Amino acid sequence: MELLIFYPIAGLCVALALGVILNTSPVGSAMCLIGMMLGLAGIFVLQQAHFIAVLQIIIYAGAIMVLFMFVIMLLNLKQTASADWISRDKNLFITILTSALAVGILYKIVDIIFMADLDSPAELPDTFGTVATVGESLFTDFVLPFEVASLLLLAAMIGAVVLAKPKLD
Amino acid sequence: MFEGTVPLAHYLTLSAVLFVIGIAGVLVRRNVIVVFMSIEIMLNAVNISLIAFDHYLNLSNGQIFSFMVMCVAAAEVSVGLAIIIALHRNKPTVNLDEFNLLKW
Amino acid sequence: MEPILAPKSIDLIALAPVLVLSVFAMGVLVLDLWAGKNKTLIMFVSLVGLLMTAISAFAKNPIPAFAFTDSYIVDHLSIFFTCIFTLSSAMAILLSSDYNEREEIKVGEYYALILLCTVGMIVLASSTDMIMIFLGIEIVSICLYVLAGFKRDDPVSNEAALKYFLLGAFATGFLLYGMTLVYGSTGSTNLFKIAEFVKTQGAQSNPLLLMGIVLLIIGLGFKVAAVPFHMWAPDVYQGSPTPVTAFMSVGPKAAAFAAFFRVFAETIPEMAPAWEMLLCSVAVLSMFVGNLGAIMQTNIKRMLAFSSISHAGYLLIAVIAKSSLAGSGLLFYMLTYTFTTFGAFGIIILLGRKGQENLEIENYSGLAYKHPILAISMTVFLLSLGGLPPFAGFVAKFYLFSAAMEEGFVALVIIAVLNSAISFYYYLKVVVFMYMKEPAGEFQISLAPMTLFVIIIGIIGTIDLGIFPDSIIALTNIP
Amino acid sequence: MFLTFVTFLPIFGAFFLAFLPKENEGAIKQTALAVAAADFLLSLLLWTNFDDSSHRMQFEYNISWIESWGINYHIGIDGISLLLYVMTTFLTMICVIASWDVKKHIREYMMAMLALSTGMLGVFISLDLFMFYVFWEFQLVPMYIIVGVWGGPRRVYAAVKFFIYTAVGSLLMLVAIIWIYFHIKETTGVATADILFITDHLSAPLDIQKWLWLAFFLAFAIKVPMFPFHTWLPDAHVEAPTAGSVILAGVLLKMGTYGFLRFNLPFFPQASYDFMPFIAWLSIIGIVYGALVSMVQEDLKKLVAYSSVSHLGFVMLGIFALNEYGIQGALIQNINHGISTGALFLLVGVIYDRRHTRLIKEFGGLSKQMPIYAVCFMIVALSSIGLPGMNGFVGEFLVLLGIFQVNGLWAACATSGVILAACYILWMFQRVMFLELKNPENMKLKDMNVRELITIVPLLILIFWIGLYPKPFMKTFDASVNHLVSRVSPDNFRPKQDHGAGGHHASLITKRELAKLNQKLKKTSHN
Amino acid sequence: MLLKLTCLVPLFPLLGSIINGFFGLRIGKNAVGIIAAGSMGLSFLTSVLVYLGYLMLPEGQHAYEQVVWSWFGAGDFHVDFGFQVDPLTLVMMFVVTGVGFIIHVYAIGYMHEEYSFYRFFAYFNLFASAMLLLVMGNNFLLMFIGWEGVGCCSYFLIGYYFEKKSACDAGTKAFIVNRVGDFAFLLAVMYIFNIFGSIDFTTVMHAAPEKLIYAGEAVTIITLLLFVGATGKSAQIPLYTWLPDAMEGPTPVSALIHAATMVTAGVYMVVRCSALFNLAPMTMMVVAGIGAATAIMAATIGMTQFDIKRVLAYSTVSQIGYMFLACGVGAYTAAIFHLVTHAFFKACLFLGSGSVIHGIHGEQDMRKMGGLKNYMPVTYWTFLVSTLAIAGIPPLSGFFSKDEVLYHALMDGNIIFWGMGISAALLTAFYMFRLVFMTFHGESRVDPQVHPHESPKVMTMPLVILAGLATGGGILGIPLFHGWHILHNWLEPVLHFDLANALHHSEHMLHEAGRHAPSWAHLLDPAEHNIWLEIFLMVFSACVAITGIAAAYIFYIKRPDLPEKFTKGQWGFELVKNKYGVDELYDSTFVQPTVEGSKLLWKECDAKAIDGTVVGTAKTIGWLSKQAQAFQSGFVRNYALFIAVGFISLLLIMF
Repeated sequence: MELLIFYPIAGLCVALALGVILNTSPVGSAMCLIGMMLGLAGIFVLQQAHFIAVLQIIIYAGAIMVLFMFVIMLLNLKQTASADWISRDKNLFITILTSALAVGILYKIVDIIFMADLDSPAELPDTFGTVATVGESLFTDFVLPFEVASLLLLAAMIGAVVLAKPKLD
Repeated sequence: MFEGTVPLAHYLTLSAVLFVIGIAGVLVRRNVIVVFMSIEIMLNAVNISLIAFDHYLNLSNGQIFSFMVMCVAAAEVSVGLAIIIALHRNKPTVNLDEFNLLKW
Repeated sequence: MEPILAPKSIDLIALAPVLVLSVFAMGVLVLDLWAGKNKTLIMFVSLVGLLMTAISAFAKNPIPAFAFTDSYIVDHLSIFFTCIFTLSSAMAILLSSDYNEREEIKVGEYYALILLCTVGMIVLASSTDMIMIFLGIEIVSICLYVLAGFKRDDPVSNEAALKYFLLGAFATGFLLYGMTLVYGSTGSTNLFKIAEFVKTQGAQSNPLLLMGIVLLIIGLGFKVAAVPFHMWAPDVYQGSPTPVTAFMSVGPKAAAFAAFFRVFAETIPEMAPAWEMLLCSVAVLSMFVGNLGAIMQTNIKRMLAFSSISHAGYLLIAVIAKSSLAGSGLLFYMLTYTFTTFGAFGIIILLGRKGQENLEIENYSGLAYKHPILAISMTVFLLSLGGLPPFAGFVAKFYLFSAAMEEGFVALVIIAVLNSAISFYYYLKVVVFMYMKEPAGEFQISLAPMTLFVIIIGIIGTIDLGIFPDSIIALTNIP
Repeated sequence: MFLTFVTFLPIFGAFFLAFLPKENEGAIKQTALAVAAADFLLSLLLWTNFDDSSHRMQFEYNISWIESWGINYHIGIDGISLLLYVMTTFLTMICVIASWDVKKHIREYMMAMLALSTGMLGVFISLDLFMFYVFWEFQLVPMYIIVGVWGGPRRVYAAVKFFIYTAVGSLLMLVAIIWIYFHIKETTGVATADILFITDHLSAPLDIQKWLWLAFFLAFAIKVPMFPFHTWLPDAHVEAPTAGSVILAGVLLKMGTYGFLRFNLPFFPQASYDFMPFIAWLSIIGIVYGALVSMVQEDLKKLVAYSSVSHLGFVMLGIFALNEYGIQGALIQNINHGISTGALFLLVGVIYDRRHTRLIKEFGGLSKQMPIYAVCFMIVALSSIGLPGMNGFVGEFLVLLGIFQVNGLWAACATSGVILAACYILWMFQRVMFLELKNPENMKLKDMNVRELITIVPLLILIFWIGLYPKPFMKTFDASVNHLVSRVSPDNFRPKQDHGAGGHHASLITKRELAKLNQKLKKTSHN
Repeated sequence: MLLKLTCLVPLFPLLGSIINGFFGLRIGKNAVGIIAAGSMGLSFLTSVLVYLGYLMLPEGQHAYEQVVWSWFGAGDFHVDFGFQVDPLTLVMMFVVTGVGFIIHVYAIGYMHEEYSFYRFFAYFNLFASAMLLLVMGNNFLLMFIGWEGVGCCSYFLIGYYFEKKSACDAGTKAFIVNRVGDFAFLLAVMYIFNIFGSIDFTTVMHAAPEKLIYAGEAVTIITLLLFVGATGKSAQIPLYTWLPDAMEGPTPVSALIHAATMVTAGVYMVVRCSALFNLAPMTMMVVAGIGAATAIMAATIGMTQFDIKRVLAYSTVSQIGYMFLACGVGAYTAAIFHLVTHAFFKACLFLGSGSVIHGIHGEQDMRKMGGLKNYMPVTYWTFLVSTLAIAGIPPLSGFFSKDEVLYHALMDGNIIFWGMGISAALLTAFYMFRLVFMTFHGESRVDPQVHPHESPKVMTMPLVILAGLATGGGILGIPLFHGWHILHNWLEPVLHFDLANALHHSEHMLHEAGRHAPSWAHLLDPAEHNIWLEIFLMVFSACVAITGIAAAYIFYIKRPDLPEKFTKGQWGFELVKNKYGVDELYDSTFVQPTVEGSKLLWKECDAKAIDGTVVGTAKTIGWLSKQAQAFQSGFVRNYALFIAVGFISLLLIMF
């Protein structure tokens, strides 16, 4: 069952990811990215990380991608797409080389992954991945990161405001 | 026929594939937004590994981690997009190759 | 539904510096609403905050103390680093106050961001959990992305921010991936647990762990601008507002080195055979590329950027040597580096004015005859960076090289000293222009008091640490 | 404490100068001169209180400096450093006078000069490796500034070359110093960089000794400079202002030879022994090569610079004769070279000031126009070629005598330098001083003025004093050299029965052995 | 008591030199002259007193040493600034101070027109002082001070007319050629110290028989080196070339330095070290051979020169050759004897030539002289007397000294040496009379605008005195009656050498080394003094001299056209006239290659190879820097690419 679900979703995700980087239009890329993120949420569910799956959808697909779309619209990027890589022939060679490099890296990583002898997974309790479990450890063992993350968001907020404000006083 | 679980290695492989696609995106694209999206792909790819390891080890650290990653991603996106907007104000383009004042 | 238990170990005393500084950061933010155009008050509040942070760093006693389920540590390293961070941030703020006035950056958030960034550095230096380290790095990075682009109307500053941001995020991906793999192969994000796992399970040859280490080197190497992950540094240093450049070449770098040292030297020294080679090559490359790159530069900020790349190379030696002596050396080096770098940037700021920053080395022609004291100060800073006695840089290098030598890295030390020799060339180039060329134009220097103050601190620190380093060396000694 | 005072007096003088108004040049010069002269007189006081009969360090002062590392502020003087110390203060004084007419930035010039003096003095008194290194590198800066700011047209090139070339060498020495520091810590349990302690306790295996030796060698050989590390010297000398050249030749180069005596020999006696032929040949090449190249120079200063290479070759040869004659000769030759070459540079400076050229072909017949100058020049030139009765001879002869004890062939090769010295100096002298006064520019030249005479006359007196009665100078280092020689004697590290065996020993002939060998030779001659 | 005055002997001229040098311009020419000559006179008088003091030494003591101060030393090496007075020194002292004084007086007249009169006398006095140091020093190094000192003064004096290029060149050449000899001398001194542990003459000469093996390698090398030193100073083959050029100096200089004193220093040194030379038969052969060869070669060149002073210069070289011939055959007394008489007559000849040159306003070419005997009678007669002396006409001094040399060459040497010597004697008589005839006899070829005149008294008086000495000097060593040889008896203590004892020691040392000593018994046979042979030789050489004179008479008085006829187109003559091309040979084999080679060394080796490496390293670094810059392209994707490449490289390193 897991197999049946995993491989199609995995394939889809990879395809969508490729779609992101191969699409000429930024809006198309964004769409593909949303799709990929939703697919990943499925994979998280498959791994019983329900909480994270939900967050994935809410934060990523919901918030972050909306922000992307917003900016794309704001900047009205359609016109500039033609200047992108596909229209430039002279960079084709470099692109191929880069792709070769990427494939090389991939090959190496996968090679290493399969080098590791991984035991079969542990027996999972039912509570694995639930909001309660994750929340508990988030507010006990990982309370500090949780708090620090708030500082991070604060900093990001200030920064975004400072930079994006149309006019500084 | 489709019994059994997906081995960890396959999750990791998926993660790796997406990660490398992200890298490739950064390397070949010139549109700032798309490059940025590629980076998001990379972060997402890592999340797969994190969850897979959690699943495999029966721990929750990975989930916390991925939660933090999402936080960070959100923060980065907000700042990053703000930068892009600020940039666009001075130079209405998103082609990375045109940001080439600083070199050598 | 059972209630969530209170966290097992919440030790706010240990966390005091972070708390104090966060409060001040937010306070500054709020204060800014009423402060109006003049940011002097905000600056002073920030300075007070930093001072109190430095004091509160010593609140925890005895050390080492662990808090938050061993994810936070107060030890010698973290306290000393906290002091360095507060010092560097204070100096950055001092530099900024005049600079911002000149460049008409009248934004109170600027100070808040520096303070928040400092918080991130403290977190980074004190964390013993990879999640915390990750967050610390991200706080620092995000603040810096913004700070780098703070001159919003300046395309160069914009570009610097964009480049830094894109590459930083890219590198974050690697760092994250590395942490993930380390976590996956050791079963914990906590450094102590990882250390224990490595020690007891003998995971030295676990390929995932090894790849994780490689990725960690990339992530952290990016933050310290080590070759080949250094490419952002010259551009960003050049493009950023000068005080920010000074700031980011000291504080965040120190923080990243703290993390580097914690992760590599303290957590997985057993795996040294695996990562030693990598770090050695990165260190050697950094030294060479940094120094070679600096030689041809005509822009002084860019030159100092390359120089900081080479310094990253020297500092990596401390990580490679991984003894406690090396840790002490790292501390001492960072401290001297703080003084000298801020001093040098202080002079660079002083020489510029609105619309004409005078960043080309040619602009320094004949400085010695118009402003001999400034020229002498600059000479002292540059020579100290080069590692010439009797300035602090020499003692620091001696310290580091000694540590490496004690561990038997003779070849590395030889390469490092040869690189020092190369580095003299470009440091001297500035001296040549200052002393041995005729003035090209007029210097219109307004001796801004805060900047001068920083320069004076820099001079005192550089010379005092060079001639009477004993007290500080005693402080740096990691027990 | 007194020694500390004397050493740091100049740099405090420099600080003081910084507060004098720039415009008041007279006061600046007088203050500088007063400081330099006071320092010289005080250093003479050191000399008079120096006990010749002891090889020990005197005026020692030892307090902790960097306690955590066991590094001390340890200073002291023994016979080997005393004269160099006094010569440094002496030449500084001379140089201040010689720089009286510097036009540009006189205050900064004097400050650099005084700072340089402290740096050099520090090198000679440091008894802690760390401290030694600090001074060793520190004095580069003022010298660099002096050459770079007040030098000739290619001053920047020369200054940078000087700085970096010397820095490269000394940095490797730093590596060796650190190594020794840890080695001592490991073997004796004492963390210290004290030179005396290290001298007594350093015992590195031979192969490591050799590496360390080479590291020190490089630093000092560049400084000396030995062939083939000499190419910075002509550039630096040519471009440096007169006083800079004098100091450079008179003191800075001596730091190299001093280093050999203070470190290479006592630290690594065995390596020194093994490297003896290597050094000897390098020195001999230096002597001959320096002389030959000097002969065809067109620039007066360059000629003198190359002659320095030749002269310093003698010094090095003497040091590595590893016997009393050689080392004493080398030490006195050190002083001689400082005096003679210093005087030569001063004299070249005199005509450079008047004509702003140093090309030999621009001159000719000067002795008609400037008779006093010609006489001074003649005396100095003859001293430089080692005419007996003048200072150069005493040193050269002892050096040659020393090396003759070791190997007659080396001595013969080195002695040929005596001939070549006469060639280049006399030929130069002839072209500058003799022949017809043709160049109209030279016809209005004025003879030396009183100030110039004041700078040169003390050196002339020393030339004859050392030449005729060097005892007061030589007895200062007698005891120290004896001690040093006994330390590097091969008996210390080679078992006695080893003597005479092994190919290496064939080249090391003591006097007693020579008598035996004489007989052996005799046998063969009758076959 | 009187011996305590020893140190004053060289001091007076030194003081004179210093006074003249510093104040010469102010005190006027007369005072300068008086001080200069006076200091020499005082020095001479002191020498006399020292001599008296020496005579008062107790029986059996032959030398007096006076250490003035300890010069320098290191370890067990030690050298004093000390003087010694022994018979040999006394002879030399008298020659130097006596002849020196006379020439000083002469020079007052000769140099009177010179502007830098004072300079001349400062150098001149300094020279005398150095020469005295040379002969009075009690050790090798002190001798070396004098040795170099005289060379140095000679350099100054040759280059006295420093505006003339030829004079400067000649001076430099003299100095450098001398230095070549000094080089060997120094090595010899070092070798001596190596063996004896001392360089004092007394110690070394006394210990020589015990420490050195007869004909051993060490002593051979030492003596050869010493001899090379001597050839430099005494202008022998192969280092004689500087002396003829040295005639660029004023004539009194030539007389004092390049005839009477300095050039004989080599002979003095060999005699001084006779104890060493006696042990080295091979060196002795070399010394004699070189001496004889030089004598004959210089004589041949002398026959072909037209410059009056050059002829005399070659004559000097030739005569010193005689002295070395004498040394080489062990006849040290004869060498010294000839040295002394040569000092007299050659000084007289030079001064005479100076008088001639003075009289015809600086002309030196003999082809532009002739018939001068009427204009300058005193000069002529004194010159003639000295010429007869040098030619070996009895009973003038030269006759006795030269015959003694020839006699010993035959008796102690071999017939070849004698043959060479006697041929040289023939040539001497010929070219000296050629000189006299061309200068004083025959038609006057003087430039009609010049009116030859006799020199003033101050110049002619010295001529007369010297001519007198040249005439009567032979009395020092009339050989016919054994035991009457004053000089021989006088020098006996210095030259006494017990060959038997030396051989005994050598045998002993060889024995200890386990070697058989060769048979040296034949060496111990005493050579008998064959008075009839000597008388025969005397008569024979007198005849030879007369033959030479007669030939000269025929060639230059009777048939002045003959020389032209004989020499025209003869390549041999051209060769000799060009001094056998030795100067050119040296120039092309030593001087040019050295200069050219040095230029090459400088331009190619130093500037390109060595400095090129240094600068090249710097340039390479600069080039690398440029390359490194190229990577910094400013494109974000390139930077990212670097990270990716770094990633894969690290992975590849790791795995």
